[in-house]
Amino acid sequence: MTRLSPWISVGLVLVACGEKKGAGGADTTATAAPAPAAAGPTGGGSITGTVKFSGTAPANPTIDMSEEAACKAKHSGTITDPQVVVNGGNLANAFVYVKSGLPAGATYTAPSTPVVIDQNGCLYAPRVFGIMVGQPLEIRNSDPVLHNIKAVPTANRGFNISQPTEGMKTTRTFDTPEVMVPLECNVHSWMNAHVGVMSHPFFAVSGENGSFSITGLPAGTYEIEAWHEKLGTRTATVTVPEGGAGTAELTFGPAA
Amino acid sequence: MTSLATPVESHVQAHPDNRSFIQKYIFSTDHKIIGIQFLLMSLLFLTVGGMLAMIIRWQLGYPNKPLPGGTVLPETMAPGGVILPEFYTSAVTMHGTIMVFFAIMPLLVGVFGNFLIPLKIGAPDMAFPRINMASFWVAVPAGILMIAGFFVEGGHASAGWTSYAPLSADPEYTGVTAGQRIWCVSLIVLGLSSILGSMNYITTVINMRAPGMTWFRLPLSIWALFITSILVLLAIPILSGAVIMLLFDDVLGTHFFLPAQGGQPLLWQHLFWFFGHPEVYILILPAMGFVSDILSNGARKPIFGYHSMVYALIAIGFLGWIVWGHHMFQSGMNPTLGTSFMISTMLIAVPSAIKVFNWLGTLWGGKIRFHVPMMHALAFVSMFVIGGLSGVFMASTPVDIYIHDTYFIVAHLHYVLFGGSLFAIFGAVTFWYPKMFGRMMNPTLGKIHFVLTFVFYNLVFFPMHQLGLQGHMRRIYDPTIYDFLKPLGGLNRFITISAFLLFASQLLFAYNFIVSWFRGKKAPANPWEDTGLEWTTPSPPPHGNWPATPHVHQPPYEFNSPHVKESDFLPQTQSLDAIPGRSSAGAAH
Amino acid sequence: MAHASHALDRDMMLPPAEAETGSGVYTEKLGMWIFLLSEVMFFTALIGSYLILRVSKPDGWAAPNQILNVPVTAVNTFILICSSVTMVKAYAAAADGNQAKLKLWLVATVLIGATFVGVQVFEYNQLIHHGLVPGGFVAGRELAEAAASGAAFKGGPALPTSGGLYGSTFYTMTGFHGFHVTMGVICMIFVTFKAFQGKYTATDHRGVEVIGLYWHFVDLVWIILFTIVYLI
Amino acid sequence: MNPLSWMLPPSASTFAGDIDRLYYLILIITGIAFVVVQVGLVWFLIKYRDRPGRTVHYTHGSVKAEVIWTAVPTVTVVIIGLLSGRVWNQIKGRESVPENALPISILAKQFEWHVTYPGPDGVTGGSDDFTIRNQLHVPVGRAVVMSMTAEDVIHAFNVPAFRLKQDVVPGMTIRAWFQATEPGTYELGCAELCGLGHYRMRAVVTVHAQDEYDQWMRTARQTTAQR
Repeated sequence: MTRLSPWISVGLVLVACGEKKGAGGADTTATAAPAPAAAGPTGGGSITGTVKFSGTAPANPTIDMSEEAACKAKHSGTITDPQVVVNGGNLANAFVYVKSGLPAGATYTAPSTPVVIDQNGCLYAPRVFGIMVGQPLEIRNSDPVLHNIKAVPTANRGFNISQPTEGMKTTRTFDTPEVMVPLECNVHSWMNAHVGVMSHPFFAVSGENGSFSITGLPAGTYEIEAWHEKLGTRTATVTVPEGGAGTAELTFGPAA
Repeated sequence: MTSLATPVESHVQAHPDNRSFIQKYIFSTDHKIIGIQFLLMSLLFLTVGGMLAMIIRWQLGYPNKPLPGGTVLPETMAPGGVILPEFYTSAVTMHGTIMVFFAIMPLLVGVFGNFLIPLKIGAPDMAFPRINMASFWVAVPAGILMIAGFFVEGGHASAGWTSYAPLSADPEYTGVTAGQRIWCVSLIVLGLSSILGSMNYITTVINMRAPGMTWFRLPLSIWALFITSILVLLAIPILSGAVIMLLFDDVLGTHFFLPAQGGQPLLWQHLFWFFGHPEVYILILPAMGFVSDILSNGARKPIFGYHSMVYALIAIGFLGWIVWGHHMFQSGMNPTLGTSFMISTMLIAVPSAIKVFNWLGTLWGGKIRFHVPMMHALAFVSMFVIGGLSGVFMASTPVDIYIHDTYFIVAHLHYVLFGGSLFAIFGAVTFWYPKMFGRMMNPTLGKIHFVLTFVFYNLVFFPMHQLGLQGHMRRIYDPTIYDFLKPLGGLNRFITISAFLLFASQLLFAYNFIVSWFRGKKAPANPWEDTGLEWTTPSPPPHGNWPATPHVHQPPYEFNSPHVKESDFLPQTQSLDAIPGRSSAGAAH
Repeated sequence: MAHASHALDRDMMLPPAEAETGSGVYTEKLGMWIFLLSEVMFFTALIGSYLILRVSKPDGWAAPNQILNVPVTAVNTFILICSSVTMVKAYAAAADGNQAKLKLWLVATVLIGATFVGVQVFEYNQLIHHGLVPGGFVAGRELAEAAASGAAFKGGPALPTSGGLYGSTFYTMTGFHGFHVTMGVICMIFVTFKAFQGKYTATDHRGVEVIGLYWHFVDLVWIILFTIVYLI
Repeated sequence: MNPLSWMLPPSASTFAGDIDRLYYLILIITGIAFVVVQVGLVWFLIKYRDRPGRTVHYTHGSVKAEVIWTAVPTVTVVIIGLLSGRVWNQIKGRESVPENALPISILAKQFEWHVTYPGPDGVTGGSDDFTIRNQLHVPVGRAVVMSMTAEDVIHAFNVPAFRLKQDVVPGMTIRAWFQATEPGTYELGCAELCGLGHYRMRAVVTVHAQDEYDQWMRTARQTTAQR
């Protein structure tokens, strides 16, 4: 963990500098879907696209971190909660996944490489991400303060674990597909993250520039859905040729 | 009561013993074996509870430092040896639960209720030997369950030993699902064991006293156990009912203590403390009884004010039912109720004071022998005074506002439960050890153990008063979070070091206990030159206790009676008429 | 001082060993009385909680007959009282040494007790069908719909919007009473077997008297429960 | 601060005087009892130890002594009880809240304090209220009455410097009041085990001079309105 944290800190400082610049922590680009580990059908096809936001983005709430000096020191200026991150009309932190269209009965094996969520500067990084059923979720604490991470799923079994010291790691898994499982910290109520639990590896999260890419798909016509924590969902239908790329553009408006 | 010139031949009680090993030592109906079984089980739990205390102390003294040897604990408790907050709250919960329900309570009631009642009242066994056996074998699965809870997913119950709802009633609040349910089931099962046991004790004391053993010839230990059994009988079902409702809230989705549909969190507290305050006296009354027996023996004098001692016991047993609200002064209960509970609580100090002064009166003008049980009994008196006096602070509602839920309370309750009950237990175990096992414990080791325990005990718990006065809250994982507690770090570390030394000192007791069992000096029938009935039969007593029903002629504490010159004690079975040239006049009290 | 030469010859309903005068009743009977005190406290906890919850939230309860079928339970109450009568008859027969009647009345008590439990199971079934479970009204079932509509229901006022406390207290109290009756029936079957073996005589019929005490206690609890749960 | 002191730490509310006085009174009374009993015990142990030639004073008790040591503790605790009852009613009595107390509402949840201040209308419950997390700001010298409730489990509002502690229970709204006497910052902690983060349930109480408080209130209203 310690190897990563300087970079994450840098990322956080960047975020803090410009309110609309960063998407929080290590969420640099779209989280790459894990390489499919056999079983269900895969292919050379892909879906790429952009998640857009039309209209004026709502202001993100500020966070008063004065009580956590150690966290506050990792930021500068006014700290905001990056709920809606829009860069030039492109929306970051939307979870995009194949909702339907995969062959019936296809099953995919989860990779054993863990997905990492870090608690750094009293924010979650990444803030939105996907994981496969059975894939380990490694929870890290890079802050010298207590965080507890509480999953409040509806279909899965919840957990509520604490990490009182810096550098702690804990691993958990989910056993049922669920979009999305909210993660929260009871000590710092501003801390929120969301994880999409998938039975297949075809999902992505839009990056800073709103782009996403889902690879390894067999040819076919798919319904994809983009989920955003504040703005709801958008769906699109995409046809993917064998070995080619389908494209999609999903546009959110201001929250109703 | 008639005085009998010679011991009367009555029907034979002790029969030839041709039981198999299992009948004799495992599924035994003999009250003495059941008492020893309870003793071994609760000493085991005392050790577990003590280890949990070490975990708690380590975290408070050295927050977030790896526990020495803590790496053996699983990752869900202490990754890398660093104790997790959820494991800390679990440890706090289980330290309380195990010490109260599985160590102190069975040590006082299960062990000595079983062992002493028939032996001291002159009965061959309990009224219901098979129910007695059942009460032990029901407690065993309860204990196994309680230990098993540590190893289930989500960890053990972590809502405190008081299990305040809603924290305990909905797994969402703690993340503990199975552990809390196991806690509930285990306590319900243990409650059944306690009810069976106390029903047995009460029936035995009422119906099975030997001829001549009138109510006011009962030793105070038996009076105390009798009153305690009544408290157990009436209080435990309240706990069972409350815990069942708590379990239903969690498992069946009922709403007793969950406010969403009109349930009341405070209802749990009322039920729990309606049970809980009598429970507090369950944990101290027998200790008072044993100490009275031992003090009188050590001082070689009759107990001072026997009758007022009995009435004080009864008064405490009665008043114990109307003071439960003093645990709830700051709970949001109607403040007017607070005032009435304060008055009743203040009044309960009176019988306690009577007992203390009577113990001092017993020592006054005596000829004090400092044997190991006596040392523990004296420590009990001294420590109980501190625990009792510190209770006055929290009985005063305004002062309680400040010290409620602080370490002052922790200090107070440990002065009563460790300084009080546990010293009495050490005293009672050493006092009746020869009768239980037929061998003496090593007195030198016993004295070293006593001194170390007494010193380290006070070094651990006395400074806790100061912690509390500075506002140190209970059950907090890391006090350094608060600026006003930061200056207390040194004191916390001092307490932690003392606590580890206190724990280490107990190894001496364990060693003495185990080794004496096999290697100890053979015990005579009456090693302490005591007057009680149990000392008139061999150590250990045979199945059936006496060849013939003993007849009682004397009050319980006739030491240095002017009616005998040959020795300084007059056994309860001794008729003055049997001594040439003596009359019974004057001895009857 | 009474000397018993042989344990089997003496009246077992006297104290078992030579002793100081105790309660004046034989040990098993005394033990049962003491045990029943404990039971009183158990039901005090349940009933007391019910009363506290009900008094502090008066709108959380349905009127009699809205949810619970009082006529059926009234009949069931009568059935249980009858079993107390047959129990008394069995005891009288035992004291008279009338073996035939003892067996008859014991069997009758077992059957009537079992009937009571059966009717209670039937009642639970009906209630669950209508939508009352320990957690309250089951969404989508009759009672939940009626409560949600806010309209007058079955000749009474509107049902409480949440049936949580109602279901909680009803099932817990009647359930534990039913559990006690069931335990009583099981013990009664055991006693009946012993009666058929001729173990109870005019001089020693402790088992019959002791189980009778328990049985009357359970009856008494039911009369209290019937009053406070069904009638008010 | 000497950690081994029997003195109470510095106080900052009007309750402290009465509570501290009672505490010291009880400390003196119990201190005397403590010394008398412990010294008596040790003295007896030395004086009446088993040694050759000692004869035992055989007695079963003394009614006179019993009466004395029943009466003295009874009178003492009744006096303490009466004194306490008066102070208790002034602090926690339902009628004790001063008329002009400043209303604030507090929501406790795992593991935070949400403090809601009244808007310009001066009462809580309106739409102009604003809420700040883990910060309680009050003016000095004015009574503050808090309506407290909890979202999930039982918590306890505990400001040692104010000598005030009050459980906060879900499903109940409990009122408690205090009047700060010294400007400064103090710590508010949870005193009732509320879960794994119990020890972290900490907030800062700032007692301002009245004009400073008004200034703070204006700023806070503006910044929270912007959110």
